[in-house]
Amino acid sequence: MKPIIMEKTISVILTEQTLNLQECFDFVKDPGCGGVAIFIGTVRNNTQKKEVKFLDFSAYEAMAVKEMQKIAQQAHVKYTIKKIAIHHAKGLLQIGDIPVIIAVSSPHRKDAFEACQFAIDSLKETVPIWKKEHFFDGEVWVNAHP
Amino acid sequence: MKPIIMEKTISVILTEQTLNLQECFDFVKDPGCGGVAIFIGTVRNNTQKKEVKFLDFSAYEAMAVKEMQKIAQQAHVKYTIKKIAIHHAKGLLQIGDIPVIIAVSSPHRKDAFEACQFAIDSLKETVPIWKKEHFFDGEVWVNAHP
Amino acid sequence: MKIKSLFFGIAKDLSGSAELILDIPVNMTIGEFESLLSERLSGLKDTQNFAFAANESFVERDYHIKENDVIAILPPVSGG
Amino acid sequence: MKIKSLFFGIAKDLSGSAELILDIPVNMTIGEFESLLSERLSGLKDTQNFAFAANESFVERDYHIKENDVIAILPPVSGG
Repeated sequence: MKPIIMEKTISVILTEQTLNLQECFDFVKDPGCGGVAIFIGTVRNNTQKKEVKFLDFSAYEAMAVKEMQKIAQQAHVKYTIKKIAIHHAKGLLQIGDIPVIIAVSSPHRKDAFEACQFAIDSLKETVPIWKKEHFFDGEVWVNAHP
Repeated sequence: MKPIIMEKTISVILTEQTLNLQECFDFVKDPGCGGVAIFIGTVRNNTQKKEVKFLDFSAYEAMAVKEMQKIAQQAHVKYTIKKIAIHHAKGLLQIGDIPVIIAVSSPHRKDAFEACQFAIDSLKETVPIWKKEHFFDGEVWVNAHP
Repeated sequence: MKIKSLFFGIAKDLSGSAELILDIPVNMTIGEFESLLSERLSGLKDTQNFAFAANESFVERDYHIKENDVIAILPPVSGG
Repeated sequence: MKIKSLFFGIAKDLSGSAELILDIPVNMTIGEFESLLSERLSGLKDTQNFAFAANESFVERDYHIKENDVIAILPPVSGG
């Protein structure tokens, strides 16, 4: 009898380490898939014309990881995808640094794109992570006063 | 007087070298952009249930490069994007190898996704590149008899 | 009853604490808890657009808080 | 007049050549050239879904071929 091997189809990480694009791609790529869609967030040098010095990401860690896993599971239910990686950074990030990478593999590129967009849209709505922008003359919690 | 610096916003490559994901990301990433969308094609291990041994990509090289540049220019016209890279491989590729990478940066992630999808859809329609699938018992030009 | 409450983002700055043990009436709803917070912590007034979690899951304003619940006060998120 | 024609993908296999110098009537259209190809190269019959390029740009069947044009015969592409 062949052993049943449960292949891991979801990779969720919340880390103070630098996020690794190649690692996300290597996790999702699959010989049965023709395409991988990836979204990479990068820290912008300005918001509303103010120059950003650095960002500080904090999270309700246990819940954030749970919510990211939920999004990955929903993506598997809603779209025909093979694997999905959702990696988010925490702590201090400089201009050009990467707060988030989402990678999705699918036999069909349309599903890969749609699942990737769904995941980043959902993450920005529901995952308990907060960004504080530090300027040269102060700091502000993003989205706190919409 | 400040010198006028024309920043390169398009990178088009058709090469026998292995395509490099990090290189594409590094080209498009921009301190004024919040996001990068990337599509990576990968060689599948089967088509219509037949096991693929390897692929051979050939191109009308001069025209293929021109057509990829056109797509990149059209993406700049149709969407609010900052930079776009369209890299395509030629020659022999094995299962899991990368025939194509398209990367797009934009201040708005929706534009990045849409421009990336537009570029891969257009590439598959118009760029004069042909794929021959080699099986263990023969070979076939893909799309030749639709 | 005593419950543990966690404050994140701007809520942490406004309340002055990351974590507080609060004594609240039995069977209180999240909506009532929100009013109680604004009375006890003068900085935490405009929380209409905040979300709440009980034990690491989002809950609505009509959720009844249970003994040993960990209640988190979540300002609008801004990850990604 | 003599023109250079280039064959790619399955067209190269069917014609047996990557490149041919062909003698064609002056002012011939791509559509007429397509018929001429199917007569001279017996393998190249079903080219309805092929595209043609003149000097590295796509041209329609009603394009009139000019002296020194390089005409490429392009089967349905399959890059990406």
